[in-house]
Amino acid sequence: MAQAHVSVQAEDFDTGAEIERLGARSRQIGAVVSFTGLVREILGEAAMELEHYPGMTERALHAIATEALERWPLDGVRVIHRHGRLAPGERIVLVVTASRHRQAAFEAAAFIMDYLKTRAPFWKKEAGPDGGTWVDARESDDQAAARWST
Amino acid sequence: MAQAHVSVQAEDFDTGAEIERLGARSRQIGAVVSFTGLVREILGEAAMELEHYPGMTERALHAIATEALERWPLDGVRVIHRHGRLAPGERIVLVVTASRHRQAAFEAAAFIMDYLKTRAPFWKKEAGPDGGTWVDARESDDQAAARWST
Amino acid sequence: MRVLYFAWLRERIGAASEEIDPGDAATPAELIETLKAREERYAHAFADMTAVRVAIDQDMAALDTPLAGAREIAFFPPMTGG
Amino acid sequence: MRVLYFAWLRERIGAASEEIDPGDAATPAELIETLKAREERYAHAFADMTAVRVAIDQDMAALDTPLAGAREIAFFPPMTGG
Repeated sequence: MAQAHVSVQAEDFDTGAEIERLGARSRQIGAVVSFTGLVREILGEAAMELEHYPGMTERALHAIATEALERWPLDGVRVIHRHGRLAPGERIVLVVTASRHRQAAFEAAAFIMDYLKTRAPFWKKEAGPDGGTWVDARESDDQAAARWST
Repeated sequence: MAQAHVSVQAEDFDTGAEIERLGARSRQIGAVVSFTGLVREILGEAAMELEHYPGMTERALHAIATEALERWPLDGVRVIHRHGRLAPGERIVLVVTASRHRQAAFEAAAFIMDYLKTRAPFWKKEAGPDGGTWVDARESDDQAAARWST
Repeated sequence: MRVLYFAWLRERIGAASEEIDPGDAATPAELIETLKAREERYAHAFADMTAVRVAIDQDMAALDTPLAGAREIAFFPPMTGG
Repeated sequence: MRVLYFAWLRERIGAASEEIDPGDAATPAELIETLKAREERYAHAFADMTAVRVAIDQDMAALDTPLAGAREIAFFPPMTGG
């Protein structure tokens, strides 16, 4: 089974380079799917702060990526999640999956994002007056994650 | 409705730049999904030749991308398909979708790839002795496309 | 009427495109019958009709779609892009 | 036992982590009751238990998971990453 490669970092990442690196792992790879999450502008240009649980974050992301490798015939998985202060338009998260089958690559990337939303210990706080507002978890994310449990 | 941007070209493309460009279109975009198709190594290092129907190819890709824009709440769609001689490991096709909702971005990209496989006039010929072999269409591609028709 | 051939249909017929007078042919299927009767290479190329797809004026069509007014007709095997 | 708090639980309690003797508490729920009885800020932070999640030694756990042998316990609201 291929290995998952997971990073939790404050720095930005190079989407194109990550996609190229994963695709170059094997000449049997025909499909590379990527998901890039961006900070949406909710209220003006205010930045947000992404808090996480160092140690557990890496464990949780690795567990999710490994579950994807067990469920689908993948040749590689790459997950990068940023933390700290992020402005609207900035990249937050990258998931890349590589496979010989395009449907496996698509499904695995969607699965990782759905699980990551509800199982990776990150909390978003939107900057604002009164010290900002913690973003509420969304029920739609729970529902999205539930569709993968059989 | 956002506009689809479609290219058919012999030249390679810059995956990272295309993803970044589409994501920067609106500050409401939270999700950018990309699919990159690579030439798999089937029999040794032999290249393949991708023939297409100039004129109809652009029309067909544009129709598929426009259908995706009608079906999902997207902020942008980019499709690039190469033709001509391609060696194993080279990029063939890129589909990028941007949306405020990750599931819309995922589904639209998968839809475009499924339709493209059965509706865009491209034909692959694998190089080899006796002038090479035309790749057979796969029933699984017809089935993948059929799941989107309601 | 301009007729185009792609992939192995092009190779078997030995031409990428040609001008053809459709005569009485009212559909792609009838045009194919006319061509097959004309020369052996067409009979060879169109031997397995389950593997033949057709586009009229660059839109996918069926073998029994009326040709009326068509300027360009293309024959090709199932697509294998992506 | 090391206890960690994140997001608005951290803010309401006024600490990111502390060493706590769990005493007789055998589960996260019992530990929370002990803390709430001790000081008002804990009662405030843990007022709505439907919004509290728990991890034991960096694995997700339930409020009634046995604490036996745990070295690190963390309380936080539902996750909002991605």
